[in-house]
Amino acid sequence: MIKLALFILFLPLLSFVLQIFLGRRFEDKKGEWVSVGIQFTTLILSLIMFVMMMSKHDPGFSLEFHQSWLDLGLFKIDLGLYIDNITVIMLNVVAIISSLVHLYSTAYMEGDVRYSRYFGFLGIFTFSMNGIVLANSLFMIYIFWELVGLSSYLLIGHWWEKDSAANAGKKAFITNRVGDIGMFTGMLIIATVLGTFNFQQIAERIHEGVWAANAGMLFGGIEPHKLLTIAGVLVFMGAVGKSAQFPLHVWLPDAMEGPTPVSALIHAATMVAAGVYLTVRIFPFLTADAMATIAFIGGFTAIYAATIAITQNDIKKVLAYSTVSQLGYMVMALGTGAYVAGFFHLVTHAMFKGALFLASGSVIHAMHHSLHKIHDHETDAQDMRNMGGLRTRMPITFGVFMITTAAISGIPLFSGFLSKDAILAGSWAYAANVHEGWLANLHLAWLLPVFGFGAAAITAFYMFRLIFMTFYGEAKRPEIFRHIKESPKVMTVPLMILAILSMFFVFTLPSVNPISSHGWFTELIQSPESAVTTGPAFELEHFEHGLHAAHVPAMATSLIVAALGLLLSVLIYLLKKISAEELAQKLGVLYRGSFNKWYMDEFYINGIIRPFLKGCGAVGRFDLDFYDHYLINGWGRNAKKTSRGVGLADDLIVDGAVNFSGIIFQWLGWTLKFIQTGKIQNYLIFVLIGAALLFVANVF
Amino acid sequence: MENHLLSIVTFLPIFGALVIALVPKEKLDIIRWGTAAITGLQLILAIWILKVFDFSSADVQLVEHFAWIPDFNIEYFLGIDGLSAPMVLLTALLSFLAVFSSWNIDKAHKGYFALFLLLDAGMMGVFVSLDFFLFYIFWEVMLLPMYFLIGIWGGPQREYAAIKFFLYTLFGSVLLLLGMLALYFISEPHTFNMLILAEQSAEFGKTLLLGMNAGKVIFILLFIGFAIKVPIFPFHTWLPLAHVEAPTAISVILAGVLLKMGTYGFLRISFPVLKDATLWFALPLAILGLINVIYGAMAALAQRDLKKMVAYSSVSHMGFVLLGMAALTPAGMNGAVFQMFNHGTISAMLFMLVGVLYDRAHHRDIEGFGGIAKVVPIYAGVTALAFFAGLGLPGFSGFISEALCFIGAFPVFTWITIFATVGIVLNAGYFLWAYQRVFMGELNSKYENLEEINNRELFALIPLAIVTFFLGVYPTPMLNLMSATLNHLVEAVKTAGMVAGL
Amino acid sequence: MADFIFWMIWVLIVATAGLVAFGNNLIHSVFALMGTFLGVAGIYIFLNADFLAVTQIVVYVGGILVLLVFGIMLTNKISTAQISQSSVQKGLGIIIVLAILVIILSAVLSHDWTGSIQPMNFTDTVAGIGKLLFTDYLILFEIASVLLLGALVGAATLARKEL
Amino acid sequence: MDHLSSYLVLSAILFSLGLYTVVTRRNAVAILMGVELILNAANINFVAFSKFVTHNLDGHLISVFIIMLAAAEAAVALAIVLNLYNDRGHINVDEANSLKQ
Repeated sequence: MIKLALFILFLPLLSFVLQIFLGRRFEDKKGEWVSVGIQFTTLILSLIMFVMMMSKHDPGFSLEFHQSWLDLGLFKIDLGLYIDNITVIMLNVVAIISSLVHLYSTAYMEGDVRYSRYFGFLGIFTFSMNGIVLANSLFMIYIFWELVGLSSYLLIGHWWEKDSAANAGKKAFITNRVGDIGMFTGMLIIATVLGTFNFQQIAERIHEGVWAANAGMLFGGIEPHKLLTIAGVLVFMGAVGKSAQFPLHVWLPDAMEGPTPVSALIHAATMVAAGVYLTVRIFPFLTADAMATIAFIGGFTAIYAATIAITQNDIKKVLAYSTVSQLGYMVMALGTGAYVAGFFHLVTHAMFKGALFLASGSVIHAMHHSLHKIHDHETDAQDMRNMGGLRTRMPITFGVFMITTAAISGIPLFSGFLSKDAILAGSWAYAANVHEGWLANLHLAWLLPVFGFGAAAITAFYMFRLIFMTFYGEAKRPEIFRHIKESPKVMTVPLMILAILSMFFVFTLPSVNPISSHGWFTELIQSPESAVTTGPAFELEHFEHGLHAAHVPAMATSLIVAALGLLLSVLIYLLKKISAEELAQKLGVLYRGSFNKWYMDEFYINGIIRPFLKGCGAVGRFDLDFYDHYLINGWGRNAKKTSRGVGLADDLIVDGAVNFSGIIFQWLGWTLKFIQTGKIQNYLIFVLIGAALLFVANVF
Repeated sequence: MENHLLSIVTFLPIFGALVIALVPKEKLDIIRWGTAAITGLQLILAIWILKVFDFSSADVQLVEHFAWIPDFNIEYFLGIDGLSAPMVLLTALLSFLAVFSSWNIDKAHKGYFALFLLLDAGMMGVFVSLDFFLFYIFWEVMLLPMYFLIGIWGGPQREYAAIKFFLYTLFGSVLLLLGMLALYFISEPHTFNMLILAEQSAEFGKTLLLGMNAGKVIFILLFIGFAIKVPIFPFHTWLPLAHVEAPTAISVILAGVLLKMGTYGFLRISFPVLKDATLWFALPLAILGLINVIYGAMAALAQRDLKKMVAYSSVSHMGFVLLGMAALTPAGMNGAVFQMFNHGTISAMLFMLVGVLYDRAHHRDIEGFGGIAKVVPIYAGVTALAFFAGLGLPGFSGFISEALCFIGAFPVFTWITIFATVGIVLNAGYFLWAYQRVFMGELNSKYENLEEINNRELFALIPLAIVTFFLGVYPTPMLNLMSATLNHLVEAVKTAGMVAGL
Repeated sequence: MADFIFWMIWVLIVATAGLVAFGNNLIHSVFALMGTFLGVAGIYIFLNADFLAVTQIVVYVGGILVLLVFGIMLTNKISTAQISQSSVQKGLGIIIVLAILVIILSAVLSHDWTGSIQPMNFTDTVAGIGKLLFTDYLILFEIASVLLLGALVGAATLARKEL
Repeated sequence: MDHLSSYLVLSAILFSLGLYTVVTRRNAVAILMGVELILNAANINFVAFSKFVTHNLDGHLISVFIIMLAAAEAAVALAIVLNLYNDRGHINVDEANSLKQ
């Protein structure tokens, strides 16, 4: 199994290397199929692992593989792979989406300026994503964490001729790095106290009490439990960045500047879920307070992003905010202790959100072709206000869109219903039964279900708004509509596969009860025990107990709110009973706030980045124009002034003395010049006189 | 032969400089290729040195030890250990590659290459000498060629830059000289031998000098001397100017090797010889490291001149080195020396790349380009690689050394390290921002016919890229090379601290 | 007898040297100089320096003196049988030279040479000189040969009509 | 003849006469002759001391070298004299005063 995992890890890297160094030469010779082939090979290998896992059917299955990497004698870092059921399922998710996206891209990206480069970047992304999934230690996760950041940067900026794309790539990378600082600091705390980065060892050592014994060495004897909370939250900061949680979510909508398949792969299905995956991995050593923080951030993000998605007109922006919102769900689930639900939603979301993005890509692709035909280069191909009535022209895309929208909105028979319901039930149970963590202590725990159900209603609303605006009604721009046609098979087949994977039974087999998530997935994935021994840990028993009680009311409520959202959407956008414009006018401030993303970008730019850059400018000027110019060169200038003074004194006194002696010797010279005859014999005489005088002087 | 490897590797360039000086000045090819051959030979010798070097030992090796001026107990004492071996390799590697960046020097070639070789010898000598007096001589030998190389072959403000560099470093040298003489006269018997001085470490903490603790006074003297070379804030202002005005190859040497001499000096002399004072000064050193990291990065963000930006990035990166070594932990110390090596290779790449662009466009204004990745894709790719290596991306060696510095420093200077991590973001900020403005966006029509990077330039860059990448994936060889010595050093300083009750 | 010969030679040397110094005719001076050289050779014999005596005669009389004669012949018109020579600063010269002579003589005579010093009678100096020449004085000998060569070349170069 | 001083006195006189010749003669060849006298005086001293004081042959050897030197000097000096004559038509040293500038 380890060997399989190594192949899965490194094959995509091979694809990257081939495409970067040889890709250009084979661009016209179907070179991209090498990458596609490699990707499907990893898919097959992943499926083999999946089958092996299913045949074992052991929830406690795990496997670890070490390799010493860095050894300083007194300090070492090991790298290695850790494989359990979560790993295998994640590997499959990555492999499925990645291979389908590869296939899809052969059509979508056809004729692109940097076609081979694109496939190379997809390769390195898949490699680093698999690295995150397989990592057995925080340090290794961090390495691949940065590498997915790199590939995300490269792919967002794929069309860097556009300033907006270049900006978005940079923004994504830097925003992620802000989160990474937190993660890195958290790692440092853990490594300092426990002396290891390895997940298993961390949990073990905390359990053994090493943490309680050693934590006092940091921050002047901090309370160990508090430090563990801090460490957990800091590591989670990495997830905040990568999974686009509030307040570091701003990069994800901008990242839609990248090609749409990339958005599907990286910014919807896999990479952004890496944050959630990280939280899954650190779950055993999160304290109650840390989990409360995580839950609150996730819940807030879920509803916050949903409110923004309502008013967006760009089809990809809607989906982007929906992604942020759904990621918030997952994070909230993990924070409330609904471990299985959180991870479940990660998997189901990957399928239907991947499909949604690819389907929107299909629409955009069709729009582009049509705009190209009518030589219109002004119109935005992604703006839903230019679409409408597409269902007749693009039936497959439309069908996929319907299925996946139903899934994301939480409509029974689709996977999203099951996972979302589990999350909502979890938040309900948390609010009702858990008494530890600051949310519970402040009596704010009920905020979480409120966020959750609110977001569920809004999700149903804006997703159907998207469908109605795009596929229903009459065509808003008939001249474009005329040339719209369904995308080719290589694009629609991946769509259909993902749509099938969004059905409920995929995850519940062998059971086929559409309203119960019980099945292979819940059997294989089980909540780990908390390793926290330093203070209040998460009360898993209370929670599990409450989960049963909350299940039915939560399901009922979620169905009701989803139906409400759907109904409102039908009324406004399908039947036009309520005018959207009037509603917007009435809501005024709220509408503008939502439309402008609650001004977060403006806040960052004007509140943080601009002042900071000004500060940098000031530092730069201070350094050269003030510090260097006045202080350092001041030394030089003062030295010059002093030397000028000294020079003056020199002229008058020292030089005067010198000149005086000069005068004397001039006179002497004038006097003595008569003895300089130029005749050698005269000189000889003088020498002899001198010698004689010396003799005489010596004797007397 | 093997016993004199270090002498050979040090004096080979001087011999080369003499030979170059005898070649008629019209024979340009002979001068260039001759220099390349000599530095290449030096590189081979440096690799050979690593081959005969015993990785597991913390002692100095390949020792050459003779009395030189016996009346003053001055010795000709060469030797390398795990601290200097990476530096010797770095010097040889960069000297060799920098020759290829010197190809388009446009005047007085003979003088240039002869001085270049002299500089090379000076640098090598600093890293291999174990007698403080000898060390000082090489330290000064390096200074003069540098002055002329900047002052004659530099950019428009070259004379100002050169004189500034010279005065700054000379000021440092004077303090260094004072510190050296103080050590000499306190030690009993009077000696310049660094190993013996290190053994007498405890004495310096007890003796009084000018009514103060001699160890601390000398440490401060040496600190300023070395800090100017590093450069540590507030002694850094010579650096941007000197870098900007120097010709490409000299910038490479300046950033790649010269900056390392400051930190090397700390680890070779200040730390082992003045152990008590080192512990006393560790915290200020870490704070200065933090200031370097943040201040350098902020200043880099503000620059419009690409080369200046890279220069300030050096200030920032050297801050990590200071932080790592101030911590006095195995991870921090190894990280610091590893970072010295990595910064050498990475900043060398950066300066070479800036030089390539400058040769074609004749300016370095970041705002003055735009979209040139379209016309020079290979150049853009190599630059992207170097920039990502510079901002500490995993997979490149810089990441490992920075991470080690942080890991090492965290238990000791927790808050300082936390603040220093902000440097990671800032580094990403200025590199990516600069990259975007130069390479991305609409193509600036002025540069439609920009020439792609040529094979000679690639030849100088690719070895560095390979080294950076290889050590990023598999750092063990380099870390093995130095860990024995550095762990020993950390142990020695810590033990001294315990004895002194600190 | 030996004493007598010695003193005869002594007087001969002083007399001929005086003629060289004070004579009015250059040709006479040259021939007087020959006398001086021969006298010195005689003195050498008294000092048991047989090799030197022979060398003195061969080199000085046979070589240098001939050169001097050539010098005179080449720089004066042959027809002028009497090549007169005048002197300058005679007064000052004689005073100074006498003073120096007095100084030297006072130094020589003030010291009692007879006391401790016994003369050594060499029997055959040629072998000794030859041995020394190729052992202790080898380098000097080599240098001398180079010097001679240099002088030879130099003289030839200088004597050419056009420099 | 068995007294060192008799040789030394002879040498002193010879030296003085040579010196006088060098100082007063106008003719370059005559000056050269004076130089020869001085050299001979020195030689006598060397050989005499060799016999009476040092009792070895070192003095003889020095004398040999001086004789050799004298020969070389005479050759070069005569070449110079010839040149001077070619240049000026006479060899009067007191008129050669290009040193006075």
